[in-house]
Amino acid sequence: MTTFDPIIRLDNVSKCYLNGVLALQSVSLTINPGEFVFLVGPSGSGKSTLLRLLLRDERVTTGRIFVAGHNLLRIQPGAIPQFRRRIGVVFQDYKLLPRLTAFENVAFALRVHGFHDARAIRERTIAVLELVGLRAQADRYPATLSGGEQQRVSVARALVTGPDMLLADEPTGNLDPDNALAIAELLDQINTFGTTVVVATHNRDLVDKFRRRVLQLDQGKLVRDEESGGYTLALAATGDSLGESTLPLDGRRPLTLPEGSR
Amino acid sequence: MTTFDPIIRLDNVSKCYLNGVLALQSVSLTINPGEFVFLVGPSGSGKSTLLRLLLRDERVTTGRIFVAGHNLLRIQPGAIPQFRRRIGVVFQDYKLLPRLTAFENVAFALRVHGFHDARAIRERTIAVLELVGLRAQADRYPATLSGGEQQRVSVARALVTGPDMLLADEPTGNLDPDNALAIAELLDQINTFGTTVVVATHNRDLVDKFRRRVLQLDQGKLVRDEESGGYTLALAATGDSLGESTLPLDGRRPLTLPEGSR
Amino acid sequence: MLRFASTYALQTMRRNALMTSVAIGTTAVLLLVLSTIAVIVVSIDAGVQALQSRVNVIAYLKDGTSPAALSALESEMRSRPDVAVVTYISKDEALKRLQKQFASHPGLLGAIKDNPLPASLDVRLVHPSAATDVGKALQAQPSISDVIINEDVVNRLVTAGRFVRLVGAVMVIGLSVAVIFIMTNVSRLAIFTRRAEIEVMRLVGASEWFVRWPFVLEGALCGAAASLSSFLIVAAGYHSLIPVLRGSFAFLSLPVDPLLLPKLLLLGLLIGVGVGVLGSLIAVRRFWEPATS
Amino acid sequence: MLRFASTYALQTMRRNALMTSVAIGTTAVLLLVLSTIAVIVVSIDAGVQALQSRVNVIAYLKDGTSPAALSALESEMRSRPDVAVVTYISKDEALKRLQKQFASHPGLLGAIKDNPLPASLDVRLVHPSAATDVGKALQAQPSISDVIINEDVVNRLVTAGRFVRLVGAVMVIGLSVAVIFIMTNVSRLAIFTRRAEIEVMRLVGASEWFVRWPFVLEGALCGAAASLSSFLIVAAGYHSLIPVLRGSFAFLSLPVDPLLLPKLLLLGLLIGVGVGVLGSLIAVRRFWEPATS
Ligand SMILES: Nc1ncnc2c1ncn2[C@@H]1O[C@H](COP(=O)(O)OP(=O)(O)OP(=O)(O)O)[C@@H](O)[C@H]1O
Ligand SMILES: Nc1ncnc2c1ncn2[C@@H]1O[C@H](COP(=O)(O)OP(=O)(O)OP(=O)(O)O)[C@@H](O)[C@H]1O
Ligand SMILES: [Mg+2]
Ligand SMILES: [Mg+2]
Repeated sequence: MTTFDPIIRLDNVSKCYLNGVLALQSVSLTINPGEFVFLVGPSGSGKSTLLRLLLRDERVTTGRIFVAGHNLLRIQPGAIPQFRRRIGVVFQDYKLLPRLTAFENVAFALRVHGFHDARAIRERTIAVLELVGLRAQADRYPATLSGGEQQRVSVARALVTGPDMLLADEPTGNLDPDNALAIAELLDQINTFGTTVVVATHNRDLVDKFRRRVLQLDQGKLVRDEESGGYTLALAATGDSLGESTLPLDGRRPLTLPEGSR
Repeated sequence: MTTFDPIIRLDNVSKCYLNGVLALQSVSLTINPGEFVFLVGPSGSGKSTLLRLLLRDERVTTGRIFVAGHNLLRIQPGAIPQFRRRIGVVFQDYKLLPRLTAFENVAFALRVHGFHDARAIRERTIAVLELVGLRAQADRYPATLSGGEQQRVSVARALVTGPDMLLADEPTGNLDPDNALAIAELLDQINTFGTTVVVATHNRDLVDKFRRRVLQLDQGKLVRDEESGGYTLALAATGDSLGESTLPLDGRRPLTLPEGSR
Repeated sequence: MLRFASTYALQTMRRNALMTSVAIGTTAVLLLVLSTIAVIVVSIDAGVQALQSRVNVIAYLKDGTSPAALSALESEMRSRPDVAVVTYISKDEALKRLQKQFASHPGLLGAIKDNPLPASLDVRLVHPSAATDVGKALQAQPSISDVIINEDVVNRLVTAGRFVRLVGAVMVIGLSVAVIFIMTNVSRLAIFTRRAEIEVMRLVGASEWFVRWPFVLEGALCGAAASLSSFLIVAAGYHSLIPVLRGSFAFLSLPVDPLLLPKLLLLGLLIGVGVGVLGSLIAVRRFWEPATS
Repeated sequence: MLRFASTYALQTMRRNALMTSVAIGTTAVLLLVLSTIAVIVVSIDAGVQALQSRVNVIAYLKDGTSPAALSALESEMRSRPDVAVVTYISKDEALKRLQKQFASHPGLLGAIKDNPLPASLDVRLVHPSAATDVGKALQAQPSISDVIINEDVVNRLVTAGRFVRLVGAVMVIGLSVAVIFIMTNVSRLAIFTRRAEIEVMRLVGASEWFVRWPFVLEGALCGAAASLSSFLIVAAGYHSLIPVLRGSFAFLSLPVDPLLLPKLLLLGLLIGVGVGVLGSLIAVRRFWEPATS
């Protein structure tokens, strides 16, 4: 991989899940090294699917996909772990190891990367936990952390190895505005150090505040690719520019449930 | 329970988890039947803990707690299921049954409530799934739904039984603004039909838009109880009124990770 | 509620095929081992019993016992519960037998004249342990001159019988305990993997039995499936192997208890379904209300 | 990497005490059953072998065989590999034995004069199946008049020996298969409950072996713990029970293989650790890259 090539390139990518759901349709895009991209779109529009494809967690159904110099259709199974180690990921459902403490979960990523020196691991892990405000919770198991705390552990794990590329799926969904902003600033800061960052998010405030490149998906199609964009298209700032809402409630249908007989 | 008594009353409630974390400290509050309450506060401030106490999922450590006419310190274990059936809950981590489809998950709540008639169950379930925009996903398993879709199944399950009281823990965390608004309007609508609603949320837009009663927690203490409040205290509209951020990043400390030796 | 429980149980069994197959497979194999060993032990025990029934007491009659006294004695012996068969051996018969025994040394018995051998009663016993009693009873008869009990054989057979019984019982009981222990563990493990499910149900307001029923039904269904399939294998093996074994090892004279297979089926169902149901009950209880109890 | 793997394995074993105890308990009980039955089978087999070594061939010597010819014959027999012991029984000795046998009928042998009984060689065999061979060899000797083989006893013992061997082997092999099947299933189930964990590891970029090592170590540790504890129980039971059994069932003359216990330990470790390791390997492989394979 030369640094001038795009770090991510999708050519006409479609993804059809086993159950027949067409989650992505003919998506083409390129992302250059060092970019910071927001991925937006309504619930179920395919954001997580796109991130899963980038991590080679799922395979594309048709089309071509290149990430960090690898053709992900051709990559050898044995090369996948090595490939994934270059990517830090914040999962929408956190994916923490339940039998490891917050500290151990973060340190785990370093172990996977081949770090051995216990003191170095400890220092680095603690430093990153401190960055996400969880120094005090280091020795707690995920089950005893609040939703937002678990989310921040997941962020810490993604950051700790200093990856080339960071994929974050809704990393602030369970965070209050202040914490969300702090996490976003952390991602921004990491981006200024050269890491490519792709953030799938519903957080309108963040997208509008940071004004970075915005990719918008709708029902699996890429409907917008805007430099320095806001959460919604600049022309029409109101909600309905996003296309019709997926909920029928917008018509203010009165809530009348059929009465079930006991 | 007479309808004029508060449906929720906490007297000096503290909650200390087994690992010694003091999640709530001397919280006293009353909520009357038919109220709509937003519960806000930074990550880890005790919102989920409070909701868990209301559901008698956890027990208070000190203080007294009355919900829907029950003294939750004295309630017989055998009476708890009956008590819980009066409450609809949207969990922060959804808590869907993995081996049941979306439809079956929602119908499950009706079964638990003693509904037998398959046709009535079917109609009611489909109607509620339609309300949350998941009619098309009815026969899919949770693992094949997007984050936001799972969250809406959880909402549908909480609504379907027409509970006296609805507890929703971050019900819009994984939803885009439009869907989030639609869900909030659904909760609002249910509230107008008489259900008491308590929503723990980080969604500033929703709180500010609906202007209902706001309870604010900070580090386990109830720091605000305001009628028609906004997400932040009216006096100081900027972020820092929430107390200092839990993240040290606010000082813009440069991101320098100690280098681990491989 | 039961209808829903059965629907739910069948659904989760189908949707969680791995766990279902592991549970049924493990249980079936355990029951298979248990019933095979039970069949072997029962057969060996039956063989030893058959050998034991050949133990006899020989009573020599005084020369000149009247036929009336003889038949009175015979019928008295036959009426005893511990006596199986009574055979009269006349003096001629006794000599013939002795001659046959020494057929290879014709010179030895050539010298015998006047047949010195007494007539005798050959009394077969139901169980060798009765030998002393029967011997005493015979000795007390006026027409009996002498009683021979082959103490050595009797003792050996009694001991061997006791040994086989003991080892067999230890094996079957020990194995049953082991089988139940393992089945309970497997069902604990299976339900442990579903504690989150139980937790969700209880949070949604399901009563304890609402949660339990599907698990109990699943336990019962898996147990029944396992015991039936292990029974079919044992029955097939029994029917195809026993004739072969009886052919090759004819002298062991393996007898058949016609109720053996039905008994096995019952035992298997009892253990399979019983442990399936109880295991589920206990395991669900264990995860019920974890926060409070 | 191994250091981390062992730390991780020990940690998760401790933090997941239920699963660890179920895995160790199940394996230990299975190995306990297996080794107990193996010990029983081996002991019974040894008992039958001991009985078999008492099988003998009697060769009657022609009257007037010279002592030189006799001792040549004796030493020839002794040098055969299938012969265990050779005993000479003189004419006087033979008569004494016969008299003793008929002690209860003094009249019977009183008539005998001139001792018609021949001298004989009592040849004990290593294994009853050699009876025909040895018999033929003796028959071919000029000084032998007659050879007696107790065909019935020989056949019964050979058949019984074969039967015990067959049933024993079937039991031990069948049981080993069952034990391995169940252990594999339990480890599949245990790892199945942790597939989410494996999935997370692979998504974070762990290589296949990085994920496998902790599971393999866990399997090995559980297997070792289980086989050691089951061995200790068997060894204790063996040492406390065998003297009692040998006391009560002396005639069975249960012999002891001094290497029996070490062999058992080895077998247990082999199965316990082997299946633990292999089961983990296979089960992890099964959940590796589920999306692609
Ligand atoms: N594993 C799967 N199998 C089948 N269909 C799936 C799977 N995962 C997602 N889907 C479907 O694919 C579509 C896109 O899902 P995806 O998770 O990518 O949405 P998303 O944009 O991340 O939504 P959200 O904002 O709610 O997380 C949805 O309709 C979803 O139901
Ligand atoms: N089961 C538990 N055992 C021990 N401590 C816990 C447990 N659950 C939560 N905590 C701790 O209690 C405090 C309050 O947690 P809680 O989940 O109530 O926060 P929250 O307000 O819901 O946060 P969030 O917005 O991040 O979900 C946190 O410090 C958390 O780490
Ligand atoms: Mg998503
Ligand atoms: Mg919470």
